[in-house]
Parts: sequence; structure tokens; C-alpha cells
Amino acid sequence: MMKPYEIVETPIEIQKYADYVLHAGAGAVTVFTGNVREWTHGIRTLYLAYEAYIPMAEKKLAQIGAEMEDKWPGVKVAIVHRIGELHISDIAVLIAVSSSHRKAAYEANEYAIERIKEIVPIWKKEIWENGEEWIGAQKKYPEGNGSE
Amino acid sequence: MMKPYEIVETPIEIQKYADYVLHAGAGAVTVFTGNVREWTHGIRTLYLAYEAYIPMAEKKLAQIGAEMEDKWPGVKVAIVHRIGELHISDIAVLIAVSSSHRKAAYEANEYAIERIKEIVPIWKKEIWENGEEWIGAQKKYPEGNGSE
Amino acid sequence: MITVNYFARLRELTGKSEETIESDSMTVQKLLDWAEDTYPGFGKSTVHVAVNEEYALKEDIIQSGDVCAFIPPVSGG
Amino acid sequence: MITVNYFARLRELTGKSEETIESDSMTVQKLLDWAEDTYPGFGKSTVHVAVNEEYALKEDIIQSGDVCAFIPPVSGG
Repeated sequence: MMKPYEIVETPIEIQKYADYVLHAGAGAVTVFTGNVREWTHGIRTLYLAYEAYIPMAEKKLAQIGAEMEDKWPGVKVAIVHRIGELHISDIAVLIAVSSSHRKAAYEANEYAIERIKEIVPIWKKEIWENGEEWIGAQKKYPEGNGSE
Repeated sequence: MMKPYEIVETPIEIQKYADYVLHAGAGAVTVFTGNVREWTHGIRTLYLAYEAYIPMAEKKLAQIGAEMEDKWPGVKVAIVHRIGELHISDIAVLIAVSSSHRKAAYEANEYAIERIKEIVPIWKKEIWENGEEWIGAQKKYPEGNGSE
Repeated sequence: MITVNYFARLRELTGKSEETIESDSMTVQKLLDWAEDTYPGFGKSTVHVAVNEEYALKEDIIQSGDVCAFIPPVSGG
Repeated sequence: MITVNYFARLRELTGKSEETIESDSMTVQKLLDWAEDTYPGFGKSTVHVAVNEEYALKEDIIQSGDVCAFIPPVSGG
């Protein structure tokens, strides 16, 4: 079982989401995964700890999906983000998009990850050998419902 | 077993190629699949028949991979194209790209599909209820080795 | 009574995930001011407030029974 | 002797996948002219030639022993 917009605590399987967005009218599917990488700015990551305000995060993922359907009519979307302790190469986020033609599938997919980083209440803590830190760029207070 | 640049006659499994490009330095993976869709310009496709000049096609896929590594240093790439009789929703082509950051993974992936459509000796025949046709846009004779 | 949730850095700073405030109504700005006064280092200028799982403006009114959340800079993806 | 391969529309037009031509050497242009003369409707202006699995220019020389392929407009993806 899956929801098209969900926060999970277990490993993310690509196939499940690619299958979900596929349909007879789809000529293109793009799947993006954000994975935990070992080195960031010369510092070695041991693991990441993700936390979410789950019900609001799922609503915001669904909002992003609605924005995509509005901008690229006909796309079918699934977005999943994992929380908890994630290790090197684990998938933190997956975005699957299908469309009749490839251009929309690429554009809408990239739009989704940008929006996730802007409005979805999920937080990442990097844990290194000699310390840890919550990551997050400061932004000015949003006008309206988190849309820009 | 798989080769990173290959022509196959059996169904394409996404997971295999996503796994291949993943490594500890990869923070982003993009997977594109081109799927057989039922309707094109209002005409219903029954199935597609793909044919390739296999050894040259695999060389050209590898050339595209080399171009990608040159333009986006650090990307890791796999490209596979299926030939034979393909039915609705079957994957005809898959491109998997990993990179440390997402921008390169998106850009390099989209570059690959454009180049495939330009230089790889693969041909598609569309079979409809009342006819069939080899598809292919006419192009002027290439200068040099198929690069532009 | 207003319920407030803390996440990430703010959860660690306050040492709690959730608490309730005895108030019938207040603006989002007032809630941020209260948090800064109560928890030194809260950093209200970088924190957004969600009311009932939706981002709220500073002038929005929070009512008794609402569920609020302090949202420090997000870093999903 | 030069080997030539036919694909897709050209395979159907010529009724063959491969044949050999008795020649020691010729230009790519000559090979295209020969194909057009031999198979009406060949459409040489839209067909590229690969020599030993690499795209060749019209002025390139094909030698005996080379494997050539006529490449009609491609449509992979």
C-alpha cells in the first residue's frame, strides 16, 4: 500500500512509485531520488536524521503535486520522503512524474524538489564524526500559504 | 549482468540501472524512462517494433555517456534501449544518471535523451489498427562523427 | 487553550515536542514573542508558525483549540 | 568486397538485411548513388552511411573488407 504523497520511516522502493504514475497515456516517466552522500563540503557524513511534521508535510507534498498538475496538465505525480536515521546511499526523497511527453516530466520533477526544499516541514540533521547540526537556510517570513 | 550502455530484447528493470549508478558520492539520481503510449496525435498505437544496428548503437550510447561525463564531471551513467515488439506502457529506453548534486543529474539526463534521438541507430515502427509506418525525422547529412 | 508543537532545533532547545498555552486567542506575532521570551535563543525571526497545519501570517489570530507548530528553516530533500 | 547492411525501411525496401558488393574501394557518395540506382525509392538524400560502425562523410573512402550500413533517419527513444 502507498499514498501518492507520503512520509515513510522505511526504505523507499523506486519501482513502486514508478509503477504508480505509469498509465496508458504516459510516454515519459522521470524519477528523482535524493540520496545520502558521504561527503559534503569536505566533511564526512556518518548519517542523517530526518524529522517531519508528518500530517502537514503530507499536505504540503500534495499541494506541490496540485501545483504541478496545474502548471503541467496531464502529469501524474507521486512524492515520498523518508524520516528517521538514514545512512550513506539511502533514498531520502523520491519524486516520480509521468506525462505524455518528456519535457513536462523533466520540468515538473525538478520543480517538485525545489518546492520541497521551500515549503515542506521536514528537517535534516547531519551527524559527523565530531559533531552534528540541524540544516536549514534562513528565510524571511512567508506571505500567504507558503507559496511564492 | 548488465552493461552500462546496452541494447536489450527483454523488459527493462528500473532498479537494476538505478543501483548501478548509485555510489557513496552520489546525492542525486535521475531515471528517465520512455514508455509506449497508446495515443499519438489522435491515432491509437497497437504496438511498436524497434530495430537497432546493435553494435553501433551500443557504441553511440557509450559515446553519449562520454559526452555527459565531459560536460558534467562526476556523473555516472547507464543507458539501455529495448528492441523488438513493445506494447503499451513498456519501457523502450531508460537513462539513469547519478551526480553529487541534483542539477547535473537532471541536465545530463535530458541531454542524453536528446542525443539518443539524434545519433543512435535505432528505428521505431508504429503499428496501428489500419496501417504502420517507420518513424524518423529527415536530417541533413552529418558533418563529422555524428556530433554537432 | 492553544497547543504548540516543536520540531528539530526547537524541540532540542525547548526540551519538549508539545505543550499547551492557556489563552483564548492571540496573534501569531504574540505567540512568537512569547516563545522568544520563554526560550532564550528561540530565534523567532527565522521561525514560521503553522496553525492547524497551514502556514499562518504574523497578523493571523490563533483561537483556543487551534494546533500550532513552530517551523524552523526546513531542509527536506 | 564491401559488406552493406540495411535496416528498418531500407531493409523492407530492398528485401534484405545484408549483401556484398564486388569493389576494391569507393566513396560513400558512390555507394549512395549505387543504392539509389539499384533500389528505386531508396531516398539517398535522407540516408546516412556508417563505415565500420562509425558515421562517415560523403567523401570518405570505403575499402574492401569494410562493413557499411545505410542509416535511415533514426527514431530511438
